[in-house]
Amino acid sequence: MQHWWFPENASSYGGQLDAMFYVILYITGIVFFVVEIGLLVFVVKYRGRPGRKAAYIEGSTRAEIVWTMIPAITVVLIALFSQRLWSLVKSPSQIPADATPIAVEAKQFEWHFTMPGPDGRLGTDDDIFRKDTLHVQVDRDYVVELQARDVIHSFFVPAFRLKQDAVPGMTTRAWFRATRTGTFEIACAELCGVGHYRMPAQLLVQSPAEFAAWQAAQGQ
Amino acid sequence: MAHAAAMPDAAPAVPAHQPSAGTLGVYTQKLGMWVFLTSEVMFFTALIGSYVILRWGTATEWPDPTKTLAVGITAVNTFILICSSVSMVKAYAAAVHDDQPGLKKWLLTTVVGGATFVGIQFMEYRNLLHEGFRPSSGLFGSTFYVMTGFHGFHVTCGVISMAYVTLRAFQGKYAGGKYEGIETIGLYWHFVDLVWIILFTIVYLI
Amino acid sequence: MTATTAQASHGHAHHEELPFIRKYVFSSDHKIIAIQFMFLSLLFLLLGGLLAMAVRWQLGFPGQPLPFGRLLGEGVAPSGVIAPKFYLGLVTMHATYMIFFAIMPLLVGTFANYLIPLKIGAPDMAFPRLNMWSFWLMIPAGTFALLSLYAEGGSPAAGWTGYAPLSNTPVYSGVSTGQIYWCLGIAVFALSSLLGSVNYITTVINLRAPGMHWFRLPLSVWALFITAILAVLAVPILAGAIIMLLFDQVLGTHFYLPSGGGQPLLWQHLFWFFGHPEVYILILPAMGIVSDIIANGSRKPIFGYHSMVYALCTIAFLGWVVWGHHMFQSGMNPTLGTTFMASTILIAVPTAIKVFNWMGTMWRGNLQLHVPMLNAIGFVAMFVIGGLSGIFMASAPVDMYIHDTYFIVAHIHYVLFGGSLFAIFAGIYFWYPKMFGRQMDETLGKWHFWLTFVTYNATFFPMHILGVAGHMRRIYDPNTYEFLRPLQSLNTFISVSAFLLLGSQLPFMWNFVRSLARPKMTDINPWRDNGLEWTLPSPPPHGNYATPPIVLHGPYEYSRPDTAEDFLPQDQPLPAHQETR
Amino acid sequence: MPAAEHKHPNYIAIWIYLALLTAAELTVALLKLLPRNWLVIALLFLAVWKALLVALYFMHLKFEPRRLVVTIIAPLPLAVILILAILTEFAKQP
Repeated sequence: MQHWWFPENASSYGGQLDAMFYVILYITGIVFFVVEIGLLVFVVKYRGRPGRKAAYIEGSTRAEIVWTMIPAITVVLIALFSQRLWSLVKSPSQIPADATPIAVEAKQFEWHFTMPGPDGRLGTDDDIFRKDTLHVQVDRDYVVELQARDVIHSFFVPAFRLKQDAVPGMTTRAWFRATRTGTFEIACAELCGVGHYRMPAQLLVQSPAEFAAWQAAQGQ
Repeated sequence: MAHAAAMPDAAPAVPAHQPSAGTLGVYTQKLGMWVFLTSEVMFFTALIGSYVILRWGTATEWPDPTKTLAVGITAVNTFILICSSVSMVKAYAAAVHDDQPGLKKWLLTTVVGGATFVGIQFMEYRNLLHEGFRPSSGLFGSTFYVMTGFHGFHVTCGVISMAYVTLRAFQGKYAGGKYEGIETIGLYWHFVDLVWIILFTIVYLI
Repeated sequence: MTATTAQASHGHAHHEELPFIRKYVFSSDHKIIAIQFMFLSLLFLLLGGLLAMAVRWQLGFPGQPLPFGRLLGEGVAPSGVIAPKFYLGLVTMHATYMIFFAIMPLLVGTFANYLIPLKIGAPDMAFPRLNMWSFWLMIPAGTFALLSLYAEGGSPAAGWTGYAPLSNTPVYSGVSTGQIYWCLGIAVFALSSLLGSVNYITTVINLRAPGMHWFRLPLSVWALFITAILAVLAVPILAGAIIMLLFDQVLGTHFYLPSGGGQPLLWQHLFWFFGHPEVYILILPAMGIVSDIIANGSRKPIFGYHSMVYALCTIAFLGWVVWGHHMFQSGMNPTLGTTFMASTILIAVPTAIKVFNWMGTMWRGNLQLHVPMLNAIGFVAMFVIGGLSGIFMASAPVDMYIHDTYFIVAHIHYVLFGGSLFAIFAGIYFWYPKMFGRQMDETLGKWHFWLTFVTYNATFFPMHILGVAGHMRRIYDPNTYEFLRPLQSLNTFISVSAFLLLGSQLPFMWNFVRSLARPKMTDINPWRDNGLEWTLPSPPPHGNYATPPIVLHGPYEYSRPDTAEDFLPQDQPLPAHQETR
Repeated sequence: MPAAEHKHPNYIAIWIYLALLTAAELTVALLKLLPRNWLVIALLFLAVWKALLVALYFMHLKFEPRRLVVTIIAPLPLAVILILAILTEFAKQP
């Protein structure tokens, strides 16, 4: 049963995104129960009986102002909080300046990862290329530079709550910081053709020691 | 046919050939045409908007249209279309004043003008294709053919409808000051002219 | 109330008997056209439903041969097992049929055509022959749509949203002619929908009966009028966009192809600029129909008529400036995303007004729980869920996780099935007596409603959970992913519920067909409704009103304290000549 | 019917007006009399001027009831919003 809900979070901002989800869930949950129970009560209480006449009520400005203002204030608050988080996860200015770049090229139906070597920069001789496997170090900022070779794909890491489309002809960016080690799955979330369903990749989050060992092993 | 007085007790005595008006103050055919034209505006927005975005929103190189396209002959064509718009309003004025010979004369002029425009555009396409400028010739070719092609399609539809209206005019269907049909088709005709004015500038000259 | 006789001695309705083909086939009578639209779109609804069953079979029982699957042919379903490419075709065509050929023609083609002239007291549409064309264009459009399903090289496999460059590059999708037919079908559909909408707008503006002021229009007419405005402005954008998509395939243009300098995101922008107003095209008429039925079923005036109208207008206006919320994760400019998030989330306000006003209408009413009313209440109950789940998506950061998962599949089905389709059922049960002069069976109707309501929720509610667990949409076999494997039992449950949901439509189909052969009813106003259409015989004659009715008050004068009956048709005078509204 | 319905402006004068504007456009464009940006602005200005003449006099919007004119103009901002929003979108790309 525990798998029937969010996968356990593993990124720095995932917790905040989940919290936002729960805030909206509670608010909408209250509205849901108010409306559904209200409907049920009305159906039982005011069900038609012969000889009875309904009350002739054309409306109530006061009631309508109440149920305009309450949702209005609520959604504006939701929008304000969302805006802060949205900027945190997607705004280019929020991408940590010292984040390590990773080049991701999506093609039908593979992920091509180019990770920097020990120098932390892409486009140098020590770049490490992997198909369908991405190695990162825990507690370190990474910026993913996404490109697509053929059609639109979407880089989806459920455990990080991260999703970003890769669009042919342009480079899109997304950043993350893993907060715990382990192996996570990367999925394609945008319909990309007949093999869309079989485009998984592995994301290995390693401790600094393990990661350094792995990186060193590549240089040989 | 339309009974659209707003008040139950205020139906004015409407003269025989005066169309009745609804909330917006125009008779039904004209209103329908205007509603249709707003949708045409949105259709050309999709085509022209894509052109604007692809040309100025992205950093791709764009060839100088005056070098590829025959601006001279198209300028003449533009003038022909404007002339046919003028003859269209003259036909409308003739219909209002029940000037039947004038109506027929001006309608015929309009049809000939429109057909000439389509003919010249057809020749232009033939030359361009012959020179190797095709819809597949980059974004310039793509946008050029789609915009002018759909405009030409609209003119062709206009010419066919105008020919039908002219036929009816010769049958005397617009006698007695019944100008509604003429005015309504005229609106479409002028709209097509208006679109061409914009297209000529942004496709051929800029 | 007086029934207008079919034979008019003078006035508008001097229509001589037309030959059968002009009366029932190439008819320009809005009522016949509406019924033609209804039959055609109900067929597409059934077909779309069957495709969904095949989709659910694959998800519920991956890799198992589909019952009767061998009939589909070895090319698409080897040994009866649905092939991945055919699966995508099923997904794409299910949505295409449902949205463009079932729900939209049911709401707009059927109810706008049927109700607008009758409810405003007009003899017919403003342009009856254009109206006929609007229906007959649906035949080539539908034919193209059907052809694309079994086209050579496979059915379109890029989803109903047809994102380029997958949709316009056969090398990437493996589909060629199917996608071209798809484009043609939608382009012709756009023309049909345009002709209809021009007609509806002109009719409402110019052909209202004397006394039918704007604020005496029933909310169904208001909603259909605003819908038509949305369609007139949005559908041409789709037409333009889809023509460019078509030319990318057949003429070698490069609008959406990055290889030639084009922009894949341009397609998404154009598509959703149409697509979001389209969402409201699919729900506003439902809201209008439900408003009329809830007022009738509650025997009460609609709560806050004016704010209901303003809410409709606000939703329609906001619908134009929110399209980007479909593209939050597309790589769009995040600042632009913020703007779209703000405008999107504001839509919750007018929507909330509508929901609470419906509840306000039921409050202290005298609820007649007949089948149309049950479906209307079902609409409110289900639409609320669809509306609330929309807030999750409107919040862009939360959307980052649930975007393109089953959460959005649940959302769209709560809005389109729980919303639009329940309203369509309500409308069909409600106006069937007017359309055919015969009442549908009430018991079968109740069975249909309750079975549908239960199986519908069993099918779509668990999809929220799939979405929260990260289950992507449009995947052929979720078991390729480790984290989705535990969800298989839930998927199987959903599939079984979906099959039962289809089965629950059998009472409706039987009821619909069987009732056509029931004896004619004599009561011309079985629901004791105030609408002008109920003053006419059932079915109303060609030309509707012998003389234009005079409208004396608004449409929701139910249970007035100063009248003996609990309703007062719009052409009946108010007691003591009071002027209202 | 209001008398304004059938008011006929001098159509020939507008025809000459349009012809002159077209000639002005061609001169400006072909002789490249202005720097590129100003050229574009001038040409657009002339095109809108001509389009307005057609709409106001040939389609007689000038003589129509104001509420019809407002209704027709109302959707135009949508077209502008669409184009501007997409332009901002792509503007950020290199």
